[in-house]
Amino acid sequence: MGTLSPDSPWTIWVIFSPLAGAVFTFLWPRRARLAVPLVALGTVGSVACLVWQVAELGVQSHALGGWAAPLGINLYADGLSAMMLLTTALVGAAVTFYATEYFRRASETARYFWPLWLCLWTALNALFLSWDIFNLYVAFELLGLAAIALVALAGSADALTGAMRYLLVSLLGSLTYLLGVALFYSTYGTLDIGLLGDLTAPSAASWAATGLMVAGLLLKTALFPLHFWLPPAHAAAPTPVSAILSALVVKASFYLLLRLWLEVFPVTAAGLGHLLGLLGALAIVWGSLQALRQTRLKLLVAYSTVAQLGYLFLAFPLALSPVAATAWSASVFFILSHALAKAAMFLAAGNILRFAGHDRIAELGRAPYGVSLSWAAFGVAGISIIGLPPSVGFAAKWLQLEAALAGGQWWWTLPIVGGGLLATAYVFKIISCVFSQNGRTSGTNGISWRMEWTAFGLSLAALGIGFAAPQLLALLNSGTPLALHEVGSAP
Amino acid sequence: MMLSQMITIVLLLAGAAFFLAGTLGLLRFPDVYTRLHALTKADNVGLGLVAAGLAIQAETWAAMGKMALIWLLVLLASATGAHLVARGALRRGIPPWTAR
Amino acid sequence: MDGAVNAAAWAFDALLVLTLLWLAWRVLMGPDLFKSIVFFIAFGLVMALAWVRLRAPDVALAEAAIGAGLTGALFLAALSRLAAGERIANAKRPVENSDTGKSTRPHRGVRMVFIAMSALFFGGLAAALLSLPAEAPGLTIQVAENLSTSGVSNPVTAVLLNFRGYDTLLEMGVLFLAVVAAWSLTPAPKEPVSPPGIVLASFVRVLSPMLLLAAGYLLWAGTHAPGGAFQAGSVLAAAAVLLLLSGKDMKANWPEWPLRVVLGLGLGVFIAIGLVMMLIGHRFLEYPLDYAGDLILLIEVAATLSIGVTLAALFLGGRPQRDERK
Amino acid sequence: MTAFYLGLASFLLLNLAAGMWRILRGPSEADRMLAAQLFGTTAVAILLLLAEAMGQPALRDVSLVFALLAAVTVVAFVRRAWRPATEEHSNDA
Amino acid sequence: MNAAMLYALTGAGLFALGLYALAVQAHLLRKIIAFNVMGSGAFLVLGALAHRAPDQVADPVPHAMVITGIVVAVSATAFALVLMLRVQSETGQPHLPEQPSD
Repeated sequence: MGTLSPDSPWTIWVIFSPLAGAVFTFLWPRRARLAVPLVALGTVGSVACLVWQVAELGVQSHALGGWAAPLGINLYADGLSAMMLLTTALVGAAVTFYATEYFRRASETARYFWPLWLCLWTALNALFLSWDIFNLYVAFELLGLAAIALVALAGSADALTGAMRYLLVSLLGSLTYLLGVALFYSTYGTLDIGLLGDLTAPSAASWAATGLMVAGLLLKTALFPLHFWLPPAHAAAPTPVSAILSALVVKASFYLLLRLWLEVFPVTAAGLGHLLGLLGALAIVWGSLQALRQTRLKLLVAYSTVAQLGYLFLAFPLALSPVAATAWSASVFFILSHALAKAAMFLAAGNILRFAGHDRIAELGRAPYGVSLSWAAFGVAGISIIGLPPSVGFAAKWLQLEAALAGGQWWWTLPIVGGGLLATAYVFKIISCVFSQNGRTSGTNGISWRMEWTAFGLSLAALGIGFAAPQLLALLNSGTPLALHEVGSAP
Repeated sequence: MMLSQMITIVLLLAGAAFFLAGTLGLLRFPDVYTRLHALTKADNVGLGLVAAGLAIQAETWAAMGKMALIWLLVLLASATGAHLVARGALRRGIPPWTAR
Repeated sequence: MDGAVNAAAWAFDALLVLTLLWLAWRVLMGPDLFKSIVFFIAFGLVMALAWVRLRAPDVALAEAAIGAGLTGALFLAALSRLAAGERIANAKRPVENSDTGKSTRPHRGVRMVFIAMSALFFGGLAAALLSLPAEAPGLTIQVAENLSTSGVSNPVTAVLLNFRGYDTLLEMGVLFLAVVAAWSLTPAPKEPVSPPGIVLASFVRVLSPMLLLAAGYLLWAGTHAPGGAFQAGSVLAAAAVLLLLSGKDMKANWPEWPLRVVLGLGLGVFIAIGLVMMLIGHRFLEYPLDYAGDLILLIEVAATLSIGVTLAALFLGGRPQRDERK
Repeated sequence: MTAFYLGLASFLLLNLAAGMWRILRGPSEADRMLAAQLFGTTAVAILLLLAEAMGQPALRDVSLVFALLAAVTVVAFVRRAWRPATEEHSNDA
Repeated sequence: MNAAMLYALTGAGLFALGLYALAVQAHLLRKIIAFNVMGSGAFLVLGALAHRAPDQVADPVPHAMVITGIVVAVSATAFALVLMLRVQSETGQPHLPEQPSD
């Protein structure tokens, strides 16, 4: 598990630079234009230092308040958290750069966008580092409220109804999760994930707690039957918020499910794993078909999120085979690739929407020339969503196919490959608009080069990081007990 | 059974009787204004008696003082509440009950 | 004599539980919305009694101040703004009759399914709860051992502000976020300003200082007896709510920038103290032994002010008007 | 003595339950709000009894908070949630 | 079946009642009230199980968790009420519109 070097300060700076930034931008809104780049740089810098420390020295931890595990709260940064922090930092920095431009004219909303977004960034970093299940509940609530407030920032009727539906789902998920925390604490007398991992044994109470927690987390990750709230909320939100929601916020609850599945839940039953895999496969098919049916661009991209989330859940049944490590690494790679590609797609779609004034796919053909770079970004991001080499998406799908075949569960290859084909269908449905020559250029010129280059940069990153796959794999395995969870070996 | 405990029991029982009267009044009386009487007067006297009964058992003078303060605050709150509700009801045209 | 005490205790608990469940049923299923809210206020009161029976005076204080007092006032204010909104909506399209919160229920079959599902949920949860051992120490021993070095003698305050101080910091973040979110959504709705009348005005003038005194007392008592920042903050908020309700225009005589500073104060002081601890070589939020009590008190004072103003701003329901002109 | 205190507290809780019937049936909203105020006073009495019965003097602070906040909901009702006369009777018909 | 378990079962009952009301009621204010009742139920479960500690002193850690939970619940409720009023001002009715397409 790597050396446990105590009390790295970087874990603190990663959480408290965005939080301090949020308080600052709320107190002095007019000086936000200067403060936000500084805060973003500070956060990305501390994330980089922390990731470097985890890669070199192994797991980093920080006993908050100086109290040891059962009484106090620990922060714990291992390979998995480092990967998630890295993804959040990359997408977060890009979206911050984009948002400074996007909100240039709408100063009223910008005044409240910055504190809310920096609070959301804090909640994400706190969630990825916390090692205490009740602390995760509070970070979860902070994350949910910040995301909902950002969706409601758009102010339109369907943004507000989408935000309200998202709030009801988020509160229900958090309360169910809290009930699971209550049961685990009452059974084992501790809230620390590490200690719980050693103590949990299959019993009525721990099964009920597992069920409650899984149900709460599935609701917030919008897995197939419970995905109804995601498309309206993600599509109606302002563009940078849609990118943040689809790329990062939905992944946070999946990360929590993965962390608890690896560390805390008593011997994971094959049945539950296969159920999650089945729901994941259904999500891929249903999400892609719905995406094909959509008439509006942002809704199509939102349904594509529902589909791509299905891939993450395929890892649960695949991990019940001797090649568990490959399956888990595949889903973490998926998180990275989908985060980068989906953020690029939403930013590109936002540019097109702002330029053409509407996002009805049928009439998009007339406005390809004004925002050609955004169309290119959409296409390149599509490559990563479909999973063509050399993108990270391809690396993830390759690992998943490898895990499926090596683990003897060949049937899981069907949704993987099928999903890729369906993704090709709905990506080309959009790209085809560019080649239909029935258009004269129309639309305002509200697009600055910054907004277009951010989208294009992110899509290139989704493509380019595929080359860094081995280093990322090494980072992921430093300290994360991925390999430990073969079938039958007690955690 | 010490004398003080006897007094406490008597006071508490009297307090309970007033609370009972208050609740009966609240259920039986015909309109808002009469129920206000029952509620505000009976319950506050009931609370006063209960507080007095418990004050005898209180270990320090400070505890006694605190109970008296609590009783005064409740008096203040329910008197204001009663006035506001009555005035509001009158202004909203709820007719006071008159024996036919 | 012991048997009688147990019997009386059991009778009181059983009665309290029945009242609680019956109140919850009336709150959730009652046809009229106003009746539900009044039942909800009663539900909060009985819930505080339940916390008292569970030997949790701190939680009873929080439930009494926040659950019964503030949440009830929030719902009543929301109901009046809802009715006002409905009148505007009706004016625009006086077509179908506006329901005043009549609970529109899906038809019978769907309700049966939901009843079965929640009954199943309750059954599973009850089975899990009953399987738990009757006696479980939890973390009582660890807290008792370390209480002496925590700087306060009330175990709950020690856990809240020292052992699990990071939880409380994130929770202050949630409160701060709620205000920022509420301000980002809408300007404060204009309330029908009517003169409070002599009785209410004098009542508020007499009660407000007492509320402030009580908040200070709860804050100070928090170190050695039930009380603390949250309970004191909510009593402070009750004072502010009373002032708002009695027609005092808080917004006018309260300049906008200091209001923002006080809103961010609790969180800012907490983070600052945590980081200062790191600068002097300790871990984050690790108070030096002999200053622990004073630092906790400093955090609690800032937190009380911040929570009081935050809950009052949330009762206001939006960003203050003066904020508009910026 | 503790049994006596707890018995009395149970009796007051019954009073509380009886008050709820007024909330259910109360013709006008004012009646309902009255019952809520009844709850406040009775709850303070119950708390004082429990403080004595459970030997926890700290419970008196809880009843102090109850006493202070009993007024908040009633004032909120009178100043905000009391709808003008015309509508009131219609919804209680 | 001691007092702690009685209150824990009541908490579970409140949670189930709230869940049912949340599913059945359409009015948004009723849903927010249902969330408050569910929250109180979950906290009651947590607090009641803390009462099982020996020799008449309850475990302070769940009490701290419940106080944190109550404050989080009141801030979520306040935000939900403001959002509900905004939904009503935009769509004219305090209900969520029927979901057009799944």
